[in-house]
Amino acid sequence: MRFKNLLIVISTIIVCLVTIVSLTDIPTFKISFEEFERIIEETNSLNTVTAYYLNYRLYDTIFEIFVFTLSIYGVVFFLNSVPSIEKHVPFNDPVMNFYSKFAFIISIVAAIYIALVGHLSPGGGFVAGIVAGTGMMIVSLTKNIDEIKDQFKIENISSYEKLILLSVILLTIFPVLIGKRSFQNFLPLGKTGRILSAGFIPLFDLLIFLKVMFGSWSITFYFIKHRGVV
Amino acid sequence: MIILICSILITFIGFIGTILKKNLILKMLSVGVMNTGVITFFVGLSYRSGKAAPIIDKLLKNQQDLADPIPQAVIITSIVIGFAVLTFSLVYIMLLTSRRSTMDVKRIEGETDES
Amino acid sequence: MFLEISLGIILVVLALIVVLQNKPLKAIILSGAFSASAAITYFFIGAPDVAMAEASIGAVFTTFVYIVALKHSGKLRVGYIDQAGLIKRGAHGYEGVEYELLKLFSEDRAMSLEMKKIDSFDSIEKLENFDIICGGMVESTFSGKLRDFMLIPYLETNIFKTKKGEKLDLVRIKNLVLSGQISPQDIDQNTKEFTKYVFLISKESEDVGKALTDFLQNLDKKIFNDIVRRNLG
Amino acid sequence: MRADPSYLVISPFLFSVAILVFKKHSKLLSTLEAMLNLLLVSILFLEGDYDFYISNWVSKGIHLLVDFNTKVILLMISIVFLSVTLNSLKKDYNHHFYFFSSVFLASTNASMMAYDLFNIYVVIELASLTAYLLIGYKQKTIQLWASLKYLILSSVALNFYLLGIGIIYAYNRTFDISKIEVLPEISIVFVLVGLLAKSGIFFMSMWLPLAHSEAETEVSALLSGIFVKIGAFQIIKLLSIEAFSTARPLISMIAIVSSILGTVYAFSEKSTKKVLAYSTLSQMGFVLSGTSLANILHMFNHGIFKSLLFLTVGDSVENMEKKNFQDLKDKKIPLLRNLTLKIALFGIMGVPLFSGFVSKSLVDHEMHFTGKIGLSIAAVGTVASLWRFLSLRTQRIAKEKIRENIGYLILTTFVILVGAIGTFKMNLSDILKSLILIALGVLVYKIFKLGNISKVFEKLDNALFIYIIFCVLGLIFFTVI
Repeated sequence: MRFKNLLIVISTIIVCLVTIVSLTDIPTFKISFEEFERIIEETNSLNTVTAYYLNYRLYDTIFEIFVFTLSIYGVVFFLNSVPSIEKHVPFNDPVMNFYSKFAFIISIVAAIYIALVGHLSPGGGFVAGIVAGTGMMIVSLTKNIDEIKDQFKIENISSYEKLILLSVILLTIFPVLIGKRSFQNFLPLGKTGRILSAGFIPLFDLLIFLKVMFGSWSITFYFIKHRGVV
Repeated sequence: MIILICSILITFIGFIGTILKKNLILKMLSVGVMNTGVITFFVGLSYRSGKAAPIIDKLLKNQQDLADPIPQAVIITSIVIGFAVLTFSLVYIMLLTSRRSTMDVKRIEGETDES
Repeated sequence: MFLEISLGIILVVLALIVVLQNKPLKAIILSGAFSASAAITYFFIGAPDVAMAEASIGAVFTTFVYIVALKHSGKLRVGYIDQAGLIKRGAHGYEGVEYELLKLFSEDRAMSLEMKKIDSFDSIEKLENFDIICGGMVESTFSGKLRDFMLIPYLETNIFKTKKGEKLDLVRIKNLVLSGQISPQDIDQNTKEFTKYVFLISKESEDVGKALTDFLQNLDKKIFNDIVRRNLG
Repeated sequence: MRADPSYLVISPFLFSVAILVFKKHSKLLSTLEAMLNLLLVSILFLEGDYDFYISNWVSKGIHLLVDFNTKVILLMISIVFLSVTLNSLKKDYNHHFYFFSSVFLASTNASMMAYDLFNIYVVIELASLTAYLLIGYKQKTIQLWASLKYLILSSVALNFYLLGIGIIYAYNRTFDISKIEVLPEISIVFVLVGLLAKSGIFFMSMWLPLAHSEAETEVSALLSGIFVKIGAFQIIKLLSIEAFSTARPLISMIAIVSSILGTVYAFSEKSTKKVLAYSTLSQMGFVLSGTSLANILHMFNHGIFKSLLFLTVGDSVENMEKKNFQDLKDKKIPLLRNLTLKIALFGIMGVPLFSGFVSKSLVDHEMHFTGKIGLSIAAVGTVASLWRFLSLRTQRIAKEKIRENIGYLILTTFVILVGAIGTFKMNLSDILKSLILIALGVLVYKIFKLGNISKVFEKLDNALFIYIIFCVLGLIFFTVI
């Protein structure tokens, strides 16, 4: 047993060292500013990371959305077979109640902002969704399970999610109908630097934001329902 | 370059943890460490092209030394995927531990193989 | 350059600490800290997008999900024999030295206790149903007899003989005297025998046993003495 | 301008949403989806190859490639998926199953077309996620464990893969496979760890026996027929390009060892479905022993007959308490099912006139001398380990419904069709050789008995340990060459 562990550690260290040594001759690529200018010309997205994420490599992002959807679906599917806990004791403190609501509102506002300016500054739909999810998480620490269910309309979430998923797929093939290629940015690019520019990038950011927000809400809800608050 | 070396170290520290840990939660945490190492590697790659964030300021005409956006764009995808898979795996771990009343891999493996 | 080196070293050290950590709860919190520092690193090396994603997911949401998953992650199945002072269900829930020790242990390991009362040691139908059996088990009665259990001593005690020839340990005698079932004169003061109270750990839960031994060794003497004093006087 | 074949991905995605919306009609929708997929793939055959970038971003976009190899595998996927779906109609699967399986179809279709290293990672992750869900579908404890074990192994392997493609990116500044020029050895090793863990090779995919044998019948068929092909096809795709060609002998070596060890384990195994699972390990060795069209053909054939085997055997074992072979032998199985089972067995054993014979002989032609010997041993082992299935007895049922057996029949058609067409083009020496190998196999089956072999490689920690051992061995291999 000792011997095996030793062997594991030694062989890992060997591979690690070889990797580090082989990294020493990595060439450095300098990217000229013209290349960035071309990206802006093609996508009108000042954040070039978003330009890759939602324009050039949108195909990958669609799969990513499905990975996220499927994982949430799996969480709900498997947790439903676990009996929900009988007694759910929220933190009942008036100060915390107030501030959690406050935090929730702030998180939603921040999330919408982050989602909408994803093509201009760091951020984007995914981060925004998780921020909104965190807000809901804080609120749900202070509430009963039924209250959470009513307030966040958990039973409707799955239908919203289907709608979002459907619109994401349809958006990717819609360009075919108007004579362009699938996954192509078919909306007008607009004026650089505006929120309503860069074609469908803000639209996708918004859809991903909603998707992730609902997803993280349902994760939080089902985890708390079947496992209790921390 | 230093970031790249550190990221490789983190990746393999995580890998050793994944093998040697017996507790399922600790195992998943080690996988997470490994994943963070890989993410750091990609970020380090993009840092080699330049030191500024690849977000263009429309007022500045000729920005130099911008980081490479491609590794950053793809690794965001991988962060999301890692999170999704992790959440899902925790549900499995919860179900397994409630049925086998242990988190020890060896014990779960032994009992499951016998039955 | 200096910034890179310091950030990189912090990350590597934190990764090592997370991986070397053996307690799940601590490891989760440390891994949250690791993610947060990774996010800070990304922010400083020109990747604010990745930093935001890592901070919101790795540092906040993942930690929450882990902690909820960890809660009651494992059950510790305890079979106990009522024994006031050591373990007993009182008006306000369980009390006693053994119970408090087990509770501390289970909190440390993020497990929940599943208590089940048994009448006597011989009446256990299936030994596999329990991880731990407790309630004034004495080392000398069991040593050498049991193959399926391992014994973990935690407290020293004495055994006295009664006039009827029964061998009883200190706590039992105290309980019997207090309830008036035997009088102090019945006890033979001379036949004193040193032994220890033990937890019986089923062989199948060997890992629990190891963890418990570990836990008892590392337990603060002050806390332990306090528990004993409160319950046994 | 022709339309992109990305509709092969979009249409299952659309159907998956439709299944979620119209839960009651999920069986109908899934059947429609499978048929439409078959139709779309057949249309692909009428046209030329596709080599394009998603929405024409040539330098920055994602490269997809549909050549003849891809079309063959896509056809296999659509056939297997259709028959598995048809077979599932008689059982009580609900909409969850069909949702998972249609996302699975989309991701497998995408993975075959992908020609971009990062895109391969994403689609493999999606396919794996559906695989975890499908393996744990009935929520039995052992299924959950099989699935979780696979999840951990696969996450670690894919992290290695990501590291590998990161290094490749560092040297080439692209993820596009067709533009790769410089390849450091370490990146090849890391990429191969990730892909071999998905491709059902002995030592690297030790999650496979437990997952395949404990999953539901249809799921086993999907996993063995389609899922293990994802990784294998990416490996063949990569090895075909010039930069990766140094790794060919390494993969070929591992593949031959896998094909032999798989049969040894299958021969000693008592549990019915595990025999088939180990046999998959060995057959994937045949598939990965080279990179020619013969290997692609064997991949096609293996997908067809292995899913047929899993369907027929799985349906027979499904309601039994003990899943050992002896218990199955005491039971009688319906005529049509037994007949198709036997045809599938002839296929996998390489009997002339059946499909396995054609591809096995063609693979054999491509091999060098030691490879020929190794694959012959594996072929003998295949016959020896599976011969016992031929002894299953038939139960006569007055009227067997074709509708219930349609899944088997579709697959059987392809086993016979490929076999019959191919056999007439083979030499007499091939036929003789395969007959000799079969005779030897029967002899081995009659003479030798093997006790249980230790399953030490299947333990989670050991399976993880093998990854790093493979890395070290791979590095040694590259320094020696």
